[in-house]
Amino acid sequence: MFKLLKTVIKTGEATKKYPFAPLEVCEDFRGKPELDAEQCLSCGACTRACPANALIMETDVKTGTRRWELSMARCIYCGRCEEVCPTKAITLSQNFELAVTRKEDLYEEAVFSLADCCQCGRPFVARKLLEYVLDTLAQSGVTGEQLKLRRQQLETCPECRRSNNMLDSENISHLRYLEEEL
Amino acid sequence: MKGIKQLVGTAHTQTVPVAQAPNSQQLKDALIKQIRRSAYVYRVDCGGCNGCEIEIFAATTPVFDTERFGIKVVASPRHADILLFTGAVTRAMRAPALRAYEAAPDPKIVVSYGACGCDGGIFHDLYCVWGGTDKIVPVDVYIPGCPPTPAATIYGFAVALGLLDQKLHAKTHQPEVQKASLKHTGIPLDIKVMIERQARLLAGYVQGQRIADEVMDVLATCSADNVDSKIAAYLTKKDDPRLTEIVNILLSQTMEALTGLSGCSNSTGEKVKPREVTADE
Amino acid sequence: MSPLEMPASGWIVLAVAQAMLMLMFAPLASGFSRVLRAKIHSRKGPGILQDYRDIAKLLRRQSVAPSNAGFIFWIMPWVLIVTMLLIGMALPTVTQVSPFPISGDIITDIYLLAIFRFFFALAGIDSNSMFGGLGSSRELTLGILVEPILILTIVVVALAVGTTDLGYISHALATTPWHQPLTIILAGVICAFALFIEMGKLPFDSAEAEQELQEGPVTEYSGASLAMVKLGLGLKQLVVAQLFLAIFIPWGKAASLNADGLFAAFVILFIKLLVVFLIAGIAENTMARFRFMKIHRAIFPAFLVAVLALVFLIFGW
Amino acid sequence: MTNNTVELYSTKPQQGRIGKQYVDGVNHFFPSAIIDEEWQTENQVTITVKMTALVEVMKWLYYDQGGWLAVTFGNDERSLNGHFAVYHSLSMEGEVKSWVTVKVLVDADSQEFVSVTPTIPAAVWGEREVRDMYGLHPVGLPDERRLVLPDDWPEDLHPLRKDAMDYRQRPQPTSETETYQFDNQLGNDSNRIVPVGPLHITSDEPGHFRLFVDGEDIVDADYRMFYVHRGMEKLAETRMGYQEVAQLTDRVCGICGFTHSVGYSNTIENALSVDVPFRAKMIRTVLLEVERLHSHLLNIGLSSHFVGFDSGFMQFFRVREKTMELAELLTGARKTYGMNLIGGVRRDFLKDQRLKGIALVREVRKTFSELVDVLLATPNIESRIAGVGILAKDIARDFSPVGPLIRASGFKRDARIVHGQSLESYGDVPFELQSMENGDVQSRVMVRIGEVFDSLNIVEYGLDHLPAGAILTEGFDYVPNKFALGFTEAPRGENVHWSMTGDNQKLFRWRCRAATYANWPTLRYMLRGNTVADAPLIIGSLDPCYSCTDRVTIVDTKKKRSKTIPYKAIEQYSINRKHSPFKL
Repeated sequence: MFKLLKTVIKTGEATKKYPFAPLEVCEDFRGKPELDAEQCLSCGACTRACPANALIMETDVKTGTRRWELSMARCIYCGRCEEVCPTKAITLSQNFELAVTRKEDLYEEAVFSLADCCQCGRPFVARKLLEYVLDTLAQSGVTGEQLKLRRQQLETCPECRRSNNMLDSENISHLRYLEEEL
Repeated sequence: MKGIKQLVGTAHTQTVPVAQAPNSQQLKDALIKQIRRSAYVYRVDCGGCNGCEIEIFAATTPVFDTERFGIKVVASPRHADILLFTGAVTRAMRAPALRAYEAAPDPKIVVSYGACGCDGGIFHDLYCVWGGTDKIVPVDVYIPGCPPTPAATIYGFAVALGLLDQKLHAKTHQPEVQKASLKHTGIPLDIKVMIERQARLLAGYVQGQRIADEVMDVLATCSADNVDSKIAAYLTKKDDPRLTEIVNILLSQTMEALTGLSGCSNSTGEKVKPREVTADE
Repeated sequence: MSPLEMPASGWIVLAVAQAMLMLMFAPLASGFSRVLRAKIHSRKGPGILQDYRDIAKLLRRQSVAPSNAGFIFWIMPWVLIVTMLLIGMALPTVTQVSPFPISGDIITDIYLLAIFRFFFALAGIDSNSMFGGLGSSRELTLGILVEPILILTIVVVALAVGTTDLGYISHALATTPWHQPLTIILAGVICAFALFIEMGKLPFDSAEAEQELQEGPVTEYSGASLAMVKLGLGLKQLVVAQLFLAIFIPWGKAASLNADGLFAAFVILFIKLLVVFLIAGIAENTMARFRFMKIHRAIFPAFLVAVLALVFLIFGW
Repeated sequence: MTNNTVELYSTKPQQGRIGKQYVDGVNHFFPSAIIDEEWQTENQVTITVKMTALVEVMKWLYYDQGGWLAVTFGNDERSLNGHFAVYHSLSMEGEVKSWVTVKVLVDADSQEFVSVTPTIPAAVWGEREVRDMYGLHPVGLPDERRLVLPDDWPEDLHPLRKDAMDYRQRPQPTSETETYQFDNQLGNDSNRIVPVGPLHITSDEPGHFRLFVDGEDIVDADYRMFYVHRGMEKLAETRMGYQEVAQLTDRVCGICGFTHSVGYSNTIENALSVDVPFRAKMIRTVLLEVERLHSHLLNIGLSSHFVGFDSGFMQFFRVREKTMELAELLTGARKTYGMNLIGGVRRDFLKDQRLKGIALVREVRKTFSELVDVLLATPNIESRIAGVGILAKDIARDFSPVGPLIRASGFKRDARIVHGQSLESYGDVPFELQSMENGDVQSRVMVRIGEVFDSLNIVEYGLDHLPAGAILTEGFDYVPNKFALGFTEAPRGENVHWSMTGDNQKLFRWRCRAATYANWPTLRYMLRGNTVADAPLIIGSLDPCYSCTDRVTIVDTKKKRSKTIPYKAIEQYSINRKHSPFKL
């Protein structure tokens, strides 16, 4: 028992000051996920990767918006979203002081507008996603006419594209077989 | 059946939270004033993975010591002022949890602890789980985390007792700029992608990304002749053998990709037992 | 004055006053134990006033009782406090003679302690848990083991001095030179040991319902009655400690009823108590609990020594 | 027969076929018993045997060849081969260390299979669970009680059948009250029943036990588990992809979650023979030991708490916090490290982590050794833990328990040593197997103390000798219906996982057997003949991780017959763990 007392006296008081003084957490602590809405493309990679379904994304064609929502309540702070995000728009911060009295305060959302199809005018893809793809193309060296063409293709919704291909007659040579005969 | 609502036929059900007395809020406010400096907490474990339990523990032990605020974990709901619910409320734990809730004297503060308690966490929609504390009892304070650290726990108690105000508030982002900026435009796209990918394989998604960014920042400022010197400068500044190794691999592969000819190919999946880098302290 | 006639009003006032003071300071004592405990845990721990806060809060909380609780359950907290107050009034704590000799007889006090234990055990049975019987039996067993030692040692002293009145014993030991020092010292040591067990400190058991420990019957109580029980337990520690001090460390007490004498005595008493609780606290926090089956092995030797004291007394050493 | 006789007939073990002689042995002694033989890795083989030969084959492998039953589980393979299947995985620890999984096909119509429990008691929980989850009937199983599913679950609904139900379906409860029958094997009705209850303030999780006592002595004990069955195995094969499950397994248990996620990752890596980089292996090894550190410190602390030495408890927790700091430094979280991906790990250790980490380890080693001296020098400790809760060798042999529990009973079982070559980097780190002979609580505590020092050394060594290269392998394909075992030595003993890949980028089946699941069944034998006062200490000495018990299990905190009021169990618990509840 004297050994114990010795240790006790040597140790003194082990208690941390927190909350009266801020608490040091390590550099890469996995705390509250912070969204950088400017960088987010609403591509949905995070919503697919999230093991707990804490991240959801829903597209509203009427208002032409796409809504991204994070539920801090359900989040398990694993950082998979950060790992899969192509633009590093979401990162886990050092903030751990998340307790709330109203559950609503645990939700964080972001609204992104959709781009309309250049033909039928129906919204079909997140504008930022579209722009990002085009910028990437530009950076990878696609320029001028090519880029314009690509933009036009990308701004067409799948339905329209399909119908285009159906009616795309100039690529079809009706007389090909005849010519082969001759 | 009490507390159970049918969804489709007899096959699918969900729970109905216990109703609260109309004046309960005033009573609770009064209670909070009484228990500011002396709060008895009773843990109700509704099916936690016990990560939460262990952290609650850690919060009561020397390093965090909740007792200095007069917060004491008691072993009987009869003594409780605060009920601390952990776990996603499994099917078998629902009834006992409700019994504990009713055993505690009114008014009482209910705290929902951890991702599972707050909203069922990763288990939210399983067949043997009701999905969170507030599915069975009215909750006053939510402490998210998986598990919440002892510090987060203390903060949560402080919020529950009205000693600190909550920092988190519902937030809606409305990005004006409908254009995400590209990073490292100075680097050819395929090289950039290659570097980022390799960096992740070498050092993981956090440090790897950081290293990739730093390296590319350096590269962006380089011309063909002074690359080596600048990189060397960067590495000496950092003075980390592991970092040096990673950066060298990245560079050699960059050279490979640029020139086509294979530099010192220190490919990632090598099966020869590699030498050991020892931390030089 | 003979113990049987009603003492003067001044003494009555003093007796009531000191009992009330003990009641007031009981939470301070238990609070002190908690602080000490925390320090030995290397924790910051609660303030020394924490038990006041706890009790104040509990008094305002709703009191719920188990459905099957009888009247014993309800009167137990009162019995705890009243018995202890009676002893408290009798103890010559700050004066050389007992201010309230009617309950100042040693035999009476030992029986008051027994009543305390009896009701506590009874309440345990009344709570009709499966453990009630088991626990009570253990409690009473411990009583059987400890009380003889207590009685023996105190009787030895009583014989040595020639009276069973606390006041006179204490007065005699304080003023007259000891005729049988060895006997009295021996008795004192053993009495201290027995009273330490009575205080219910580890390793024989723990008095406080500290966060990890739960007193059986206390678990049943809630709100105000829980506060009373806590108070009662704290009070008992204080009283038992002073019982020892009054008999064996009787020095530094006021000879008559004058203010400054009383004050000085009060200060000295306070220091004595501090020391006692310090020792008790260190003891209880630095060892593991005795295995109940083996507890008699720890206690029986003490009994033998007590007998030895009696022998010494007879030989007049 | 002895192991030597194996040599007589066994062909020379082929290259990359460790444990071939076991298969040959079966072929030799039970001709034409084996229908099919399939090698997953060089030391993992699965043999499909005829139902009629099952018991004999198992008996031979288990008792004659030094096999230990690691896990028993079912699988609904009707979509693959028209049958259900029951697997018994054995860890062969004879002179050749390997894994042999014995598989029997169960007819889809009769749905009956032969129970091996009468011969090998260790299989009891596994077979009871197969009964619950697949509705297969184990013929000859002595204990027909429900194990995993809650009492109010419909009789005829078997969650893990592929055609049973949606994983989200929550059927109507069938009863309001708990209906589990506790059984008293040795005593009679005159014994008082003592629910040792759960919700104890310092035990990481509640547990529910029924002690049948005579006076102060425990005649027999029974327990109800799986109050926290949530259906993770179903979840893993429905909502989640492979990588998500790695995060799920982190939450099998809050204390030793990382070992589970390593175990799971290994199953897939073994099944698809993915090459995990050496550095990743070493990082996993280090973290496994970090986890062992905090878990053992917790348990040693608890043991001192259970004997009333709270100062010791608090002091050990003080040290434990350092190990939590270490975990945070290395993984970014104090618990649920979330470090595993299939093919490697998610974070690297740079110079900063290594230096700080090593410093922390040295600090912990110093303080811990001081505290051990304190603990052993504390009055009464010895008398409280020595000779208490003895686990007899024969019981241990029959029930295949794992971890410090069995090492304290004189068996040299430790996956890190026995199967060390195929377990992360354990082949390369310096440490020895801790074991004691007495099998009492004291031995368990001493074994844990020894292992804490080992872990400290391993962590320091690992941080100091991290191999170069990558930490993650990518770009492999998920081939359908490949399966393999994965195993780790968790603080409580060996965790065994088994998974089979599916054809939809999801698991077809994932089975997780946590250490405590293997240890529980021996508890009743350890409790018998001790006093109620020691029950919590004994239960604690098993280091029960209730949530480990079948991935997610908590034992009902306040479960008892309906007439008792909710918090009774707690009160009774506290009363009985104290010597005199009424003492002042």
